[in-house]
Amino acid sequence: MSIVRPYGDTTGDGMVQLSFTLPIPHDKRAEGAALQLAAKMGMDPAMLVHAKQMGDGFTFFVVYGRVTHLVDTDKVEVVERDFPLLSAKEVNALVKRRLRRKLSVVGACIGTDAHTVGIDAILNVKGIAGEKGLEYYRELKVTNLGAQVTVPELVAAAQRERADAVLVSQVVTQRDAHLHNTREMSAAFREALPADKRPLLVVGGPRFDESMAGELGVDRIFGRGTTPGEVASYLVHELVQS
Amino acid sequence: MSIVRPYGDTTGDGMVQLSFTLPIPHDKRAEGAALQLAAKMGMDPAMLVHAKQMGDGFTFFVVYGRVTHLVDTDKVEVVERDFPLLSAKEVNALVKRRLRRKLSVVGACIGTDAHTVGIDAILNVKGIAGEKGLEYYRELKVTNLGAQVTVPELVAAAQRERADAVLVSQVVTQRDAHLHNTREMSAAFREALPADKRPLLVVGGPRFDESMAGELGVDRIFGRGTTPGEVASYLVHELVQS
Amino acid sequence: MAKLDLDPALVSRARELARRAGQPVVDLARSHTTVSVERAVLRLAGVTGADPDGIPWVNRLVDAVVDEIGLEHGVALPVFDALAREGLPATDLTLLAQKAAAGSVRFGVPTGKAATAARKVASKATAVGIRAVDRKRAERDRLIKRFGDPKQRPWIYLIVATGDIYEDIPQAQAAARAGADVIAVIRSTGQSLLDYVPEGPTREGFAGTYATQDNFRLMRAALDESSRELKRYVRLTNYASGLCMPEMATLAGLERLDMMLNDSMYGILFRDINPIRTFVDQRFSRQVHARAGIIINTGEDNYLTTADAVDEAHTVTVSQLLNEFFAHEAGLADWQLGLGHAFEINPEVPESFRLELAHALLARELFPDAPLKWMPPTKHMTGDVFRGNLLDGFFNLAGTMTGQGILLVGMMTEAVVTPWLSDRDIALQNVRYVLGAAGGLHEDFVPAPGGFIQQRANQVLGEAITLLEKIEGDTLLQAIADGTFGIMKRPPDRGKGLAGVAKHADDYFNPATDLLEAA
Amino acid sequence: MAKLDLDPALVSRARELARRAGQPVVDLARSHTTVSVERAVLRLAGVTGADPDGIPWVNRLVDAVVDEIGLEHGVALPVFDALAREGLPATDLTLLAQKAAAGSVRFGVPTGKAATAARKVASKATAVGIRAVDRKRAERDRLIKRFGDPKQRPWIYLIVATGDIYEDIPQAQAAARAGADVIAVIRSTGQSLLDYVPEGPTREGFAGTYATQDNFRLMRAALDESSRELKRYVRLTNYASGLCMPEMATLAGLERLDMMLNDSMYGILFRDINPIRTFVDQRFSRQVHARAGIIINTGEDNYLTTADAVDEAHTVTVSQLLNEFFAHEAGLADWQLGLGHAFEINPEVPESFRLELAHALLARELFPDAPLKWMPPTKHMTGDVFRGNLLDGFFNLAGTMTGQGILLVGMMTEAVVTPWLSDRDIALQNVRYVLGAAGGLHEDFVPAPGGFIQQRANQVLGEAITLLEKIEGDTLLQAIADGTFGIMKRPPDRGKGLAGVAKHADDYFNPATDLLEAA
Ligand code: B12
Ligand code: B12
Ligand SMILES: Cc1ncc(COP(=O)(O)O)c(C=O)c1O
Ligand SMILES: Cc1ncc(COP(=O)(O)O)c(C=O)c1O
Repeated sequence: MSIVRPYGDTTGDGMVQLSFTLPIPHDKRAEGAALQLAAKMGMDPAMLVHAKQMGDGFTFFVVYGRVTHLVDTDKVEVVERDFPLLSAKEVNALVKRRLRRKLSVVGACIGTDAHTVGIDAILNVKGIAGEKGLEYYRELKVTNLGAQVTVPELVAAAQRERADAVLVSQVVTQRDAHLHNTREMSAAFREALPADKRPLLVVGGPRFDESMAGELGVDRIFGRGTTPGEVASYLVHELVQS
Repeated sequence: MSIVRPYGDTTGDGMVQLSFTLPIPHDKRAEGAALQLAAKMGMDPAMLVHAKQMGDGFTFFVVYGRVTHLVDTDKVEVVERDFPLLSAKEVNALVKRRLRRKLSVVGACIGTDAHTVGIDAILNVKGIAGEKGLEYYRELKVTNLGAQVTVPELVAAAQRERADAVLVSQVVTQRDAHLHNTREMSAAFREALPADKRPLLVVGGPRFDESMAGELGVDRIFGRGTTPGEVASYLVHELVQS
Repeated sequence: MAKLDLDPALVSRARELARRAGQPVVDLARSHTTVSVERAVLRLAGVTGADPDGIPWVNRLVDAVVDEIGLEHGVALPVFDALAREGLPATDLTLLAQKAAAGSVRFGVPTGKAATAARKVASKATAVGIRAVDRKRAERDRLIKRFGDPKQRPWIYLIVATGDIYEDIPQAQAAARAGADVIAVIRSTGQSLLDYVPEGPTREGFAGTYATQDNFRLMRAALDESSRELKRYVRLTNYASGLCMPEMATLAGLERLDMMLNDSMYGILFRDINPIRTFVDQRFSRQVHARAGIIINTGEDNYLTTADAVDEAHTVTVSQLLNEFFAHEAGLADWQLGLGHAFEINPEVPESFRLELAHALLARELFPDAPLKWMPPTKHMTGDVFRGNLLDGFFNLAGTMTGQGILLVGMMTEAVVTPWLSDRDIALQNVRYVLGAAGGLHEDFVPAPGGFIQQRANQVLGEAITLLEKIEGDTLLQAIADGTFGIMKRPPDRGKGLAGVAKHADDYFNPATDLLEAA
Repeated sequence: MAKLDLDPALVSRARELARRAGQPVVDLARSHTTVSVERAVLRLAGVTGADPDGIPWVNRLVDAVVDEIGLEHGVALPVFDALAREGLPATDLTLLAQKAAAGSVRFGVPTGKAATAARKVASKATAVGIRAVDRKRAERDRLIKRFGDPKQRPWIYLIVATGDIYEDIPQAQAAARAGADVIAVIRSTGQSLLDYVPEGPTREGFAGTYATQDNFRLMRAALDESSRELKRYVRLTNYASGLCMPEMATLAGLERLDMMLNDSMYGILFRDINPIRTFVDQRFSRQVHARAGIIINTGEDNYLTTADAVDEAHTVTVSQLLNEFFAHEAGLADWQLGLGHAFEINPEVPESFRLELAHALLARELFPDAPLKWMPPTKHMTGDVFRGNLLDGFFNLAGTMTGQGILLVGMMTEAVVTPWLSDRDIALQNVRYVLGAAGGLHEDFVPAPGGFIQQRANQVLGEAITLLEKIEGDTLLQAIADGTFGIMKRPPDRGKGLAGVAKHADDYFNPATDLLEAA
């Protein structure tokens, strides 16, 4: 069945929970305004179950109700994994056999973002979720530049290390910082290197939309909960097998 | 300013929080389906921040994002209080002077609903939120039938007590029980009594939509947080002053 | 592990007062019967099914007897006498009911040999039913042995309430998988006032699912499946409450339900059922529960939804003592006493959490061997679901810190809807966190000697004793009429179902009671 | 109130080891200066404002001096010598900076009489700045007297982080009204690596608002308004951290900020700032804080976001002891030591809450007179905001049960966004509930003698002592290079800002340090 609806406690009931603040003080009109928004979002009927004024001019609302929209799971667009998941052994074997040299990976957290836990989870031996990071792979040469790396530093390091792939992490997303930084990075690589010399550009972080790769000028985006194995498999698929 | 948007942390950012369950197991497609729903609700961009499978075939999602809808506070329709709020003293004085007899009120919780706390809060001397209930008003004669009253019993009691107003409470709303019961009640009064003999029909309960009075065939609906004073003032306004 | 420094003499005095206040009610129950008690007897004797309008044959049969000769003799004698006269075997009791409904059977009270014969067949037939209950109890014991009990206390108790047994089942199984030890299927709002038990699997309840024998069976089978899968016996609960309390208990025994909501006063106070009807029904239902190895859950938590949880805390204690007395009198053992109490203090009250701890510990120490049923906040839950989940967390914490036996899991949407699938999942996650992270905290919880918690607990006990003294003087029926519990005033000559009560005639005969009391 | 049964001899030994491990770093700090220390001196001496590109005149002036004669003499002597040569009064120091930037002033190190004269004027000018700081401190004391301190402990500490000072202000005021005792304005992600302090009111930060003197002043004025309205002095916090640590401390003193995040190692570990640069800057900034009556907040909580909160709990203790030593050495009193720690144990760990209690109590008993800063869960917060609010509730509970001094309020959206207005409101409601409902629970919290909590606390203390012994042998700089804290490896010859460090020449002169140390 490709058409589904949200489920509260009965198939097809369409129930959802919504909360938000409006920049108006709390009164009946504000409650009506909240219900207006819920209606515009497709909730019918919508029950306003909580309203609380905050400070002088804001009110927080909680609304429960049924949405009229249908979800068509056949029409969902997702970036599905289009490469096989390989073990570390298989990755090493493939690189050794086909590339005949180590595959060079340069990683960094660019801009003023200092969140290294995510990129370290992918790169460091320690890894994450029981999987070892890329440094553990014998046939991968990993250069982890750490955090707060500027784009020119990154491009220079990529050239110095003859990077096959550049892995960039972005965790801070306020005011779309991650998008700005990614665009700046991909543009710099385009400028510095001809297409055939350009390393594979990969970005990751918990709040990326994986379908935006094209728009951001990178080859691939990895989101929440990525594991090192997925990344290694992808690199081999792109750089060694095809 | 009549146009507002939801407020996360910056004026105009339009941010809201949404949660719901879809009846599908958790995978990338399910996450895409969740985002599809968010998009249909007008969230753009929408961030899927949490997904958790429950049992075999359900997944719970939390989504944050910006809604594109505008809220026009000028277009909000609310049932505003269209009568003055009176003190108990004023109510008593008006009834005494104009009606020259006690005003008879019959209250009940109908159907199988046994939630009496709400109607008792309006009727009993004890009251609620620091206001005494209608029994405290010298010029009101209150008959509280309690809960689980059938519609025929209620109509009979209203006739026996020569009710000027009938106050009905409905708290259980699952499968729209409150709406069914209210419709049944108003139809029964229409059937039993000619229009000019019919008492004022008032319903109340925490999950009513106050704008549905016409649809349900009653004169007025009172929602969450109603106080006895509001009800008394309304009764006097409708039955004594006009 | 006594943390409250309660005076044992005071505790004994409280129990003795409860016994004295309760005894007249027991005497009343022993000398009366009700239509539902009689129907329960017929169910044990093997009457099943319903007429085409859905009215059970037990109702038709009892009604036919009552119409002709009244209720005061009990139905067993006239029914088995008629059966003999019709030349039917005891296994054809349902056929007799159908004939009676069609008006083709006459009833009378047999005497002499006919009476002796009827009594004998009646006892035999009823014993078949009771043996069925015994077999279910043994089966439960076996399954518990095989699958095991929950690893932790408190047991985690979750409700499902969709109104549709076929939505309830997958939700219950999902809940069990997510950690529920006990599943309660909430009943439709209307059911407790029905003077019959609906038949068949049902899909149309309001805010709850009809309790029927088929629904019991379907859900128990589903949970047996879950028990096998989870290697943990998942218990099932329903309600022996309302006008059909004795029959519900009987059906629960026959379908291996494991717990039943069964309070001595809930129906009186919150369903406006006649007090005498309730006390009579209650005694019979508890005798069945005792026999069936079912744990009862009492309903003191409800008082705190209409009365203030601080001011009226002692009424909970009084009611627990009364429920304990009635339960023991009916043959229930301490391990079957899921006495109720609740986390219902207004969260705005200063030190409200410590007051909750004091109240919960008081119950714990007064009833050390009972698996207390700890109920979550409901009254002070609002549409603010974020706050709601927090309150539920503190409720869970109080539960583990004070060693409660059965934890009814609170839902963040308490003030909004009957629980959604996701609400239950979030609630269970909350429980798992609290029990996992602070399951041993009770070791470090030592109420300061003479401090806030000890003082409060002793104060509540003192108030309970004062109230019990008053009740003993005035009678319990008068106390109920006065609004002592939950501020609901219920006089003994009012309320629903009084018509279905009769004082025993001298020749009253009830083979089920005889068998249950003989054990 | 000792609940852990710590051995006083071990506690003394831990302190002594921290002193010995820290002393070489203090010696390093006493014998070096940095560009930011020198700029701070000039700020105290009255240089204000920035060039048209937004580069502060203090930077232009220090850069000019360094270009010509290097940093090792300090800038006070050459600058005040040049001022004299230009015939300008001390009040025209900013004018001198402008001239220097234009290249029209030469700098040298004066000797003899010129040096004596320059020293005298420099000291006088700097003293004006220090007196301004003193006046602000006195003003704070007056306002606290007038409006009062928060009624409860812990103080409730909330962050605002919109990036726009004009959105921050109403949000901070709303938070204060809803119960916040301390407002922290989070800085834009980039700021700590800027080697200058931006100027003016700002609206364009990322995930935080730039710390500028004007933003300090605007927010302090807004909170003064709130204090008046609320009859409770609302404190303001910012960061003396990053490459401009000494200047931030100075501006905080001049604008009456009340607390500053100021850690001895945070910049090294989490901003990759050079260790020596950091330790030098740190000592100066703490001397200013001591003078200004500012409470510092250290950053041990951060270690637990990169390292495991159970395995590395003792590194927090070690760092607290080091921070304490450095703070005392710089003149800070115990009441100014908001030593940091956090509720960061994986909530899935069995008995995680009791482990948190053990760690929190250990800090409490090791530093009985310090207003410990208790930080909320962040690492194990997920997009499940319902669970998040629950965890924050248990964090609040641990805070009140263990007597923490400053409670940084956790947000349910921790894993999602910088806090929304509503998140803060929900979080404060959470705090209010917990402090209101369980504020006295610490009285009944008595870790079982020799039980889980006492054992754990003593184990962490033992591990801390072992680690301190190792650090004392290896040197602290080596320990940092080895990744001892937060698993971040930071060698002393690497990291940002090393170029801005110089070893004192024999004629090094710093009037501010002299005045601050004289007190
Ligand atoms: C740890 C942490 C810190 C630590 C960072 C230590 C360090 N060395 O990394 C410290 C304490 C220093 C810190 C500081 C700050 N933080 Co911080 N921090 C966090 C926290 C708690 C956890 C992040 C984390 O480690 N996650 C665990 C890792 C394993 O997950 P991950 O990053 O998602 O990575 C996975 C995937 O995304 C993916 N991935 C990530 N990168 C990449 C790259 C590639 C190539 C690939 C293939 C995959 C991949 O794979 C990883 C493994 O599965 C989050 C809140 C939270 N609970 O999420 C806030 C959070 C990220 N921080 C935040 C902020 C604002 C800050 C500050 C700016 C606050 C301030 N103004 O002072 C500072 C400054 C930091 C800066 N300049 O960047 C915000 C960001 C808000 C936003 N959405 O913009 C958050 C969300 C907290 C909040 N709600 O305010 N922080
Ligand atoms: C107390 C309570 C009970 C008590 C009722 C005791 C009694 N004598 O009233 C007991 C324990 C008996 C009970 C039982 C049940 N309850 Co109940 N109960 C509640 C609870 C906790 C509080 C309701 C309350 O008292 N509110 C306080 C009063 C003052 O507020 P109020 O009713 O909104 O009234 C105000 C206004 O609405 C208005 N108002 C109300 N009526 C009227 C009438 C007029 C004329 C006017 C002018 C104004 C007015 O003025 C009042 C004062 O401001 C709610 C959960 C919650 N926190 O809301 C669940 C709740 C209402 N119960 C619920 C259910 C399902 C049941 C049961 C059916 C469960 C079961 N199957 O066993 C049973 C059976 C009850 C039945 N047959 O109706 C659901 C209803 C779900 C739904 N939306 O349909 C709720 C929401 C809980 C839940 N989430 O499941 N319950
Ligand atoms: C003891 C007891 N019995 C019965 C019920 C439910 O009643 P009913 O199914 O009769 O509406 C409750 C309500 O929670 C209860 O606590
Ligand atoms: C001690 C300390 N200093 C500074 C910061 C923030 O650093 P910055 O503003 O340098 O990014 C933190 C982070 O929370 C901290 O804990």
